[in-house]
Amino acid sequence: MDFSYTILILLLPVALFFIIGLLGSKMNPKVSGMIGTSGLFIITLLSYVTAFNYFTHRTGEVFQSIEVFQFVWLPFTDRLVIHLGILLDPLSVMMLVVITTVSLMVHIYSLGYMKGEVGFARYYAFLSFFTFSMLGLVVATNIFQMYIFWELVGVSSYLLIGFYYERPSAVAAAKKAFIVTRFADLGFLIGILLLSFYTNTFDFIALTDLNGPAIAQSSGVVFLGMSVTTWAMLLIFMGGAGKSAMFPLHIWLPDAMEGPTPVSALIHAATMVVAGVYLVARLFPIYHFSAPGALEVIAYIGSFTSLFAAVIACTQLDIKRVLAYSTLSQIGYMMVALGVSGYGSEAGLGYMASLFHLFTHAFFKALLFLGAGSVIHAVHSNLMTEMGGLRKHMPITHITFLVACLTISGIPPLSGFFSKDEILVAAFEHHKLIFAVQWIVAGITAFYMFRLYFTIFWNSNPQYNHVPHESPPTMTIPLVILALASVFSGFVPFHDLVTSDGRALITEFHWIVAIPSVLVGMVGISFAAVLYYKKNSKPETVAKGLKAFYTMAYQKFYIDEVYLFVTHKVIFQFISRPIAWFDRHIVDGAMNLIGNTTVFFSGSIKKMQSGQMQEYIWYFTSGVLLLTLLIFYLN
Amino acid sequence: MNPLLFLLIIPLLTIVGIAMVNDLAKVRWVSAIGMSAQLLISFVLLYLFYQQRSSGNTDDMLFVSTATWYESFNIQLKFGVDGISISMILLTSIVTFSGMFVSWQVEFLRKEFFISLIILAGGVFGFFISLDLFTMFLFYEMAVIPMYLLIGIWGSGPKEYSAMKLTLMLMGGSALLLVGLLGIYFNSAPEGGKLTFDLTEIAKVHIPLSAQLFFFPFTFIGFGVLGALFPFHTWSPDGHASAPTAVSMLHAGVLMKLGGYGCFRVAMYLLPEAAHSLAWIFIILTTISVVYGAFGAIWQKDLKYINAYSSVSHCGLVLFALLMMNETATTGAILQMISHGLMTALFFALIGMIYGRTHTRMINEMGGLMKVIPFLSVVYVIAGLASLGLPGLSGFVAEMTIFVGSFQHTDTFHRVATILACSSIVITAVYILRVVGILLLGPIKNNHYLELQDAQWFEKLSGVTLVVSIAIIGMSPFWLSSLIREPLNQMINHLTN
Amino acid sequence: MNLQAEIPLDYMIVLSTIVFFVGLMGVIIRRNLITMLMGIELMLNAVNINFVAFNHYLFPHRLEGHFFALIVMAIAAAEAAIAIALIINIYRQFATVSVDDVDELKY
Amino acid sequence: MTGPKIIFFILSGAIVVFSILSISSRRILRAAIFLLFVLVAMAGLYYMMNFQFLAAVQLILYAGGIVVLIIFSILLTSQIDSKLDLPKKGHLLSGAITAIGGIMLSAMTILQFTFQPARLAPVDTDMRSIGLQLLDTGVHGYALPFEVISILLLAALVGSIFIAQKNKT
Repeated sequence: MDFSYTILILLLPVALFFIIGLLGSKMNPKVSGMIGTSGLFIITLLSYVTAFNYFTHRTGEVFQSIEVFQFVWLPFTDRLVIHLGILLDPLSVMMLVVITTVSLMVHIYSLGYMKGEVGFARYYAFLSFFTFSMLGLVVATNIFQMYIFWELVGVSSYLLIGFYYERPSAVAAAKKAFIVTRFADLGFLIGILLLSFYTNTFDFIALTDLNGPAIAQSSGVVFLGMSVTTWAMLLIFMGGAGKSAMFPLHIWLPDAMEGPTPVSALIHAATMVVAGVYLVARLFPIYHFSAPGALEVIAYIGSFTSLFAAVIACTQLDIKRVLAYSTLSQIGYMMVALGVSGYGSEAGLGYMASLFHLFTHAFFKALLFLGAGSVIHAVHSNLMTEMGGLRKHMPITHITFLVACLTISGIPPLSGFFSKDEILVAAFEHHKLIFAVQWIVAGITAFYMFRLYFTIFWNSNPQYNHVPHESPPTMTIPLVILALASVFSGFVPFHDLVTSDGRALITEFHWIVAIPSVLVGMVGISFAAVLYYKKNSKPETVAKGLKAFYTMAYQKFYIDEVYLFVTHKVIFQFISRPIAWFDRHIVDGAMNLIGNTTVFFSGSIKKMQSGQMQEYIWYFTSGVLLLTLLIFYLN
Repeated sequence: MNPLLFLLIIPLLTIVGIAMVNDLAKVRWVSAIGMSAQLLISFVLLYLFYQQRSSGNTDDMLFVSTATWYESFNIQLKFGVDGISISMILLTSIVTFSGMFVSWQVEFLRKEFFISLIILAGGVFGFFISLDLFTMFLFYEMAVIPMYLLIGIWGSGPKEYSAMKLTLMLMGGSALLLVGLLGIYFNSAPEGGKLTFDLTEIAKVHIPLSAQLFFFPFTFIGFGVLGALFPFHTWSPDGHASAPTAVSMLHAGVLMKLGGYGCFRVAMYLLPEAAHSLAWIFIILTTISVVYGAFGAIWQKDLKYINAYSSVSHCGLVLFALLMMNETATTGAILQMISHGLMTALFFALIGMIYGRTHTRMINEMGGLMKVIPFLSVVYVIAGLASLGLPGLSGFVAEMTIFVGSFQHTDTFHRVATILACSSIVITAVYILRVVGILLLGPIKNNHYLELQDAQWFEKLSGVTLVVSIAIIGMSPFWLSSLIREPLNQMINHLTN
Repeated sequence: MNLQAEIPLDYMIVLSTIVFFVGLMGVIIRRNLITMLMGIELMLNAVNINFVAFNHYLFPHRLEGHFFALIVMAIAAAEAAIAIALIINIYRQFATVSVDDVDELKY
Repeated sequence: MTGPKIIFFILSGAIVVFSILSISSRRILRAAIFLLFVLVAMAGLYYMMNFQFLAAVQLILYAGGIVVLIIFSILLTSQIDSKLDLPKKGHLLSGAITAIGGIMLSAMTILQFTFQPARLAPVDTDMRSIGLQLLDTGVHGYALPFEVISILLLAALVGSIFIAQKNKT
């Protein structure tokens, strides 16, 4: 099967970026939007074709990894060479489909949402750039190519969060997002350096080869009680945790909601933030065979993040922030699934479940964000306290939002049920405590999602400045498409397609897990219904009852403040400022001291050069006399 | 005729041309034509170089020509280039070319300004093509001296102080350097015979270890001062802050590279054993440079100071990589020199243009420039992204090559140093984004800024030249990397054996 | 008149030495340009005494010292003329002839 | 004590005393007059040594020309009744030490050395032989120095006029 056309999937978006970016200011904004959207439509078609061809042409039982092409980009040493190329395997093909689909929806949606904004062309250029970077990331043939696109994704995220660059809060959020992920990428980079040094390759196929240098000939070097491979994998996970906003590197994601809402849907819900999951999945064999310790860490961090974020989500008032924390929580699920997974056939259930959840989550989370965008578009506010009773004004948004909420709550037979259920099964088989946590989180998820849903669409009807109206079709069509995807994507035979070792795996339905998880979801929903269906004082009562805890959660457990303290107080005030002072006064002072000493001494010697002839005459004559005395009388 | 000589003849002709032209408006055209010719010659040189190589010429140095200059001390005018020098020449001509256009609007003593600028550039070209230590030193001084006039006369702020400081510190450095060079000279024939300044000849003899150990610090620090080695870097913030735009560009973009180039070509290449045994001291110093410069940049308020400290950090990385003494890291160091040369020149050019409009360099007083001068702001963002190592721009290529290269050492000392140096990429991101955030984004702080004009054609030309160069290196680094790597194999062998 | 018998050459030369150093001291201690000029005249004259005395005592068959003294006088005249022109000019510029007050070009 | 000796001591005494007075007097006009006395006494000394022409030139040129010039310039630049500043103590001391030390050193050197007086017959020093030698271009002729010095004088005069003239354009 010839896949050489896949190069267009990478070349088209970058071409779009340059066309719209360079010529955008000269053309009609609508034209640039249409160019971007239609270009992306072609890309989406191409990825579907690729996916279809790939999944229908398996050789034997196992899906092979295909390196469509690769060329040398930059050689480092004889063996360490950065290639650029395209790698097709079930994982990357699945990601291609997810990214292009969501991206296309967002492109179409933005035609309506961003209409009339200043910098419309710039917006589409950035979107193309992001799509390019994200696609390049998932088809990377080697870890360094991935790092390259990883950074590009970070920058495009920075550009898009800071799209409203005249808003100081947007600028600050963009900066925070970039710097936090950059810090994480430092770990990623060092991890890459370590891993590549001991394995002498960047290539994914060589790295994940079960007989390859990373797994079979794993280095025995031990550093601080852990093998070097474990260190490397932990550091690489740090990079993943940064992008996927795992605790404690999660602080940038809620702030990133300053960007335009479609951007949040695309980048900060469906695609970029799952890059960390993708990274771990990509290197999963190494984690599993050479660094099981790191995998444990991933499971715990994922589990903790999902609980932590879910609790915070219950208290937030900004609807986009609620969704952001919900994203954190869901990515936590994915990480947990990877962390508890084994390798090969049935043991690899967690791996499959994680990616399955990634797949379904992309659709329903994008749907939630786009729905929220639609609401914000109508109400011109992000705060749920200023909303209510919108079901009458915006029927399509209402229905699709409800579908998404049901999906994320794990109500059968929507897609979220299947993927979440498999994660819970994997956790149940591996570690009971983690299972328990995830089970509770499922309940909390249902609660806060329906809290959001009821407050927006039911509850009391506040005074609107102007009557909210349904969004234009460019916005509602993507909503409907995504709603359909959320409903039906659960029936995709995922276990046949994307598995840890490329072989199909047989999943059984575990009633013992499924029933309690549905039940806890129901409980969460009904709890939310009681509190938020009509306006009443019960929420305040509950909040008062849990006063300290509520405040802590509302303040996001003060993690931001800790970071602010570390960066502003410690790094800026106690490192940077003294260094600046030290440099100006000590180092430069030393140099000036040398100069000043010279000036001082020359100043005192200068007096001899008085400019008065008589003194010179005197020096001259007494010198002559002294010389005479010395030469003729004293030798 | 040796094509290298054109690199010296063209600046000379340009100077004569400028001196003869009386109309001040034509002066800049004459210099622009001269520097364009220089740029062209550099590319022709690159072409000829490839041609020679493909026709099977495997000499270390190409286009070698020798003329005895002073018989009794065996001083020669010896020119020749290899891949490294060619790439440095390309860098120099690109930066000079755009520097010329940045100074398009210099009004005060325009003729003299351009003449000094071209003398400076000529000195740099001469330095890079020289193979004789004495000639090298001569051209080095020729490049440093006009700097004093350029800063002292056309500078801003406390220009006399800065010019004096810069010149004195560099002169102090070159005093050390002279001691080192003479030390090498007088040990260049340990078994008797004729003493020589010839670089390639000296490389063949084995200088006694005691002499190496004694003279290596002199030579290394001598060049290191120019390469902003901690703690001899303090001329850089003051000097850059006072210098006129084009001079900052040339100085940070090219002249500081003389330091790194000299450290490698002279200090380490000629004194390899001393380089090995003393490397640890300088690795510590350069690691400090890298981190310290980056932290120092965070707290600055003046755009030029920020950039000067960032230069300290980046140039520290150059020396750091050189001291790793393996092929990859050294390739990275040269790449970093070129990359930093281009992007810092771009930075200074932009700062100059912004200063020319807002008449302040304090970031706190500016804001929201993206809205009023979008071209300059976008280019500034690109330069910033290059500086913080965005893939696709040159900084990434250089930094990654350095890090991978320096990671090839397995001992803890090198590892720790490397990881510390790596951490600078985060700090760089912090200060770059801080500046971008305050300066370009956000609301407009001063209503006068609403009337600012965006870039004029010559500013666009100079900015685009640099951006395109940065992007070309960043997107297809292979050719440059292989060009640099080509002579390194032999040189690194010489260093390690 | 036979001076050589009466007065030894040493007397003459010691006399000229005394006059020379007195003139030198005048140049050193005085701050007035004119007095300094007078000190210089004294020194020139002391030299003249030497020329003449050596001519008379040691080389009476030639007149070299004599002519040299003549030339010195001519130069002294020229020097005095120029010095006084300068002094007058300085006085016009600075309204003083004291060297302490004329330090425009100092440092 | 013979006549010439007495005259010599009188003359040399006058020279020393008046020269010291001329540099130590605080009235500048007086200093000039003392200088005049020194110069006149010196002319006497030349006369004693049989150089009548030189003595005459000394009188005419120095006493008649330079001193007058100096007096004119004094009158142009100074108040008649103003006194010169007292020299600074440091200057006075250092000057005196140098002068006395110099005199002692030189005198010591001179007195240790014994001169060998010439036994040759002296030449005539009348106007005629002087004039002939001045214009002679032969071995002992001084035509060249004479011309050079006259050019120098001319140049000095032109120069001093140029320097001292009032309005330079």
